[in-house]
Amino acid sequence: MDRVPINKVGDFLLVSLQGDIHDAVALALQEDLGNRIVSTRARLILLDISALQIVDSFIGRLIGDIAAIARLLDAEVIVAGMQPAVAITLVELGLDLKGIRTALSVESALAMAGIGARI
Amino acid sequence: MDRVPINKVGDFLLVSLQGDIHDAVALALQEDLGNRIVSTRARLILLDISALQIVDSFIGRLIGDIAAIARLLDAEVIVAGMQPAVAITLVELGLDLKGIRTALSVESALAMAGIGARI
Amino acid sequence: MLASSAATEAITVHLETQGDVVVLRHRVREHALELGFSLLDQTKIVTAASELGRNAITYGGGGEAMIESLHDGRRIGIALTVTDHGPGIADVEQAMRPGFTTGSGLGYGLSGTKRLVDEFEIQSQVGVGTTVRIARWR
Amino acid sequence: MLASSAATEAITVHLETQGDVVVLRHRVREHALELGFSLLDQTKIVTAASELGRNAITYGGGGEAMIESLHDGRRIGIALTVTDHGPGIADVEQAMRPGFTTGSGLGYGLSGTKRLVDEFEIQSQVGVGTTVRIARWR
Ligand SMILES: Nc1ncnc2c1ncn2[C@@H]1O[C@H](COP(=O)(O)OP(=O)(O)O)[C@@H](O)[C@H]1O
Ligand SMILES: Nc1ncnc2c1ncn2[C@@H]1O[C@H](COP(=O)(O)OP(=O)(O)O)[C@@H](O)[C@H]1O
Repeated sequence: MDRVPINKVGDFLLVSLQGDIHDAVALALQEDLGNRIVSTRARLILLDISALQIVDSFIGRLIGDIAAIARLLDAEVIVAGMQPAVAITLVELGLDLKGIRTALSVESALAMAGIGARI
Repeated sequence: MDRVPINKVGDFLLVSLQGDIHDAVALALQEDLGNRIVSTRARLILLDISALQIVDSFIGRLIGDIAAIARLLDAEVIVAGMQPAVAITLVELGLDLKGIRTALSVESALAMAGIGARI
Repeated sequence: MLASSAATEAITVHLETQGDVVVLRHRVREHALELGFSLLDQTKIVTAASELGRNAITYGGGGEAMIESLHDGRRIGIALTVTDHGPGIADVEQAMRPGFTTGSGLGYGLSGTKRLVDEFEIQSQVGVGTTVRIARWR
Repeated sequence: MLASSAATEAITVHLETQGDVVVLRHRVREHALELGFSLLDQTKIVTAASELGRNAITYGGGGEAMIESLHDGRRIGIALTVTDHGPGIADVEQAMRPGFTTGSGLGYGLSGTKRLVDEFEIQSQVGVGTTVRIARWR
């Protein structure tokens, strides 16, 4: 089974969602991420979704669940790089990822988090 | 088909809703605005509705969708210039644009965003 | 029947395209203005007209609207009747519920319109069409 | 029946595993691209396909999808029909309600898909299966 890699960069975790994420991959990602948040004490997770051409309700739910898990472990998720067509479609679908921080790109997420200099 | 113009002023986008916005115009506006947010990296969109004599549930939904799309792209919408009669009617209709920032005018929106001086 | 009585001067607006809703809004506003309605009342009536006109086109496949002045001896009012020959509404009570939509709307059109006016009457028959009549007194 | 007419060139995708949803998404995107749909329209159509394909597998135990080009003289469109022979849906109206799910989803698949397309038709019979047909015009 494929696993989504989780990279520690500076003092945050970078997760890049790509291609096709099946149920099992999604579950494994949640588990891995939970463990990595605890083991690295990272407070910030950048979820780079710039490579996703669509976000359906399954992926929408995964993003929401990841954010909720992170919050329970005292970390925050910033979703970075959503394509405009994806944003429009997601809103029309009825999902708006309310309460989740977003950034145009990984770089602007870093600037937002005030940690650009620290990497 | 008409398109609603989106103007970059300083580092924000100014969109002025006027007259009669059909379905196709509304859809095109969402698309254009999504693209412009990404291409200009604007963080603030001023939606000037001072020219609207009414806001029905169709336009109410458009405003809500625009705000949600902007948020997914890390920008914020301030709805400026709503006429008092429109505000009262909107609430009676059952819509209250919850979670969307409003300002009495474009100028006060700029002051609110603390960017009056930068234009 | 609505409580409103004796109508004079009816204006009819055909509803086929979204542009016709614009015409309807203008006609209703003119009429309300002439009848001496306040700006707030005009805004409410025009908003209600916009909701009903749009529904007739979106769901009813087009129809027509009739704008009337009302005088019942004591009061002056405006009435709007929007009719279509579309599919009708199977469950009117459900359609009236705030937030209920079968389309991509917000589902506040009918319930909201009812709140904006003094009188609201809806008649709908599946396969025959829908008529909504609203009135507001000055 | 949907309003859409005269279809040509149908492509069929079998749906059994989650990987088949990936194939479906690719086929639908290719087709939409060929038909000249904008990036935004492609995104909406592929998202809708993903929702229906996933439902057919998750709830319907697998099935198949047919992608068609539509031409009605004036307009070009794309249609997708997703069929399964699963348990069917007892209360379709309930299943269509935003937020309703019997699984672990968000319950926005069907209602959201409907909002993403121009035409949406669902037929389901308990013990027989479910067919959803959607179309979007350019
Ligand atoms: N003229 C009509 N003909 C058929 N159905 C209608 C008509 N007007 C309203 N409806 C039905 O009632 C529902 C609720 O209407 P409404 O409250 O105006 O909300 P919305 O327009 O946002 O869907 C519509 O989604 C539609 O199913
Ligand atoms: N093909 C299908 N066969 C049987 N039931 C289905 C099918 N598609 C959807 N459903 C039912 O409808 C419900 C709502 O579906 P949907 O709106 O896609 O949300 P979700 O997939 O998040 O549950 C599902 O939970 C399921 O009970």
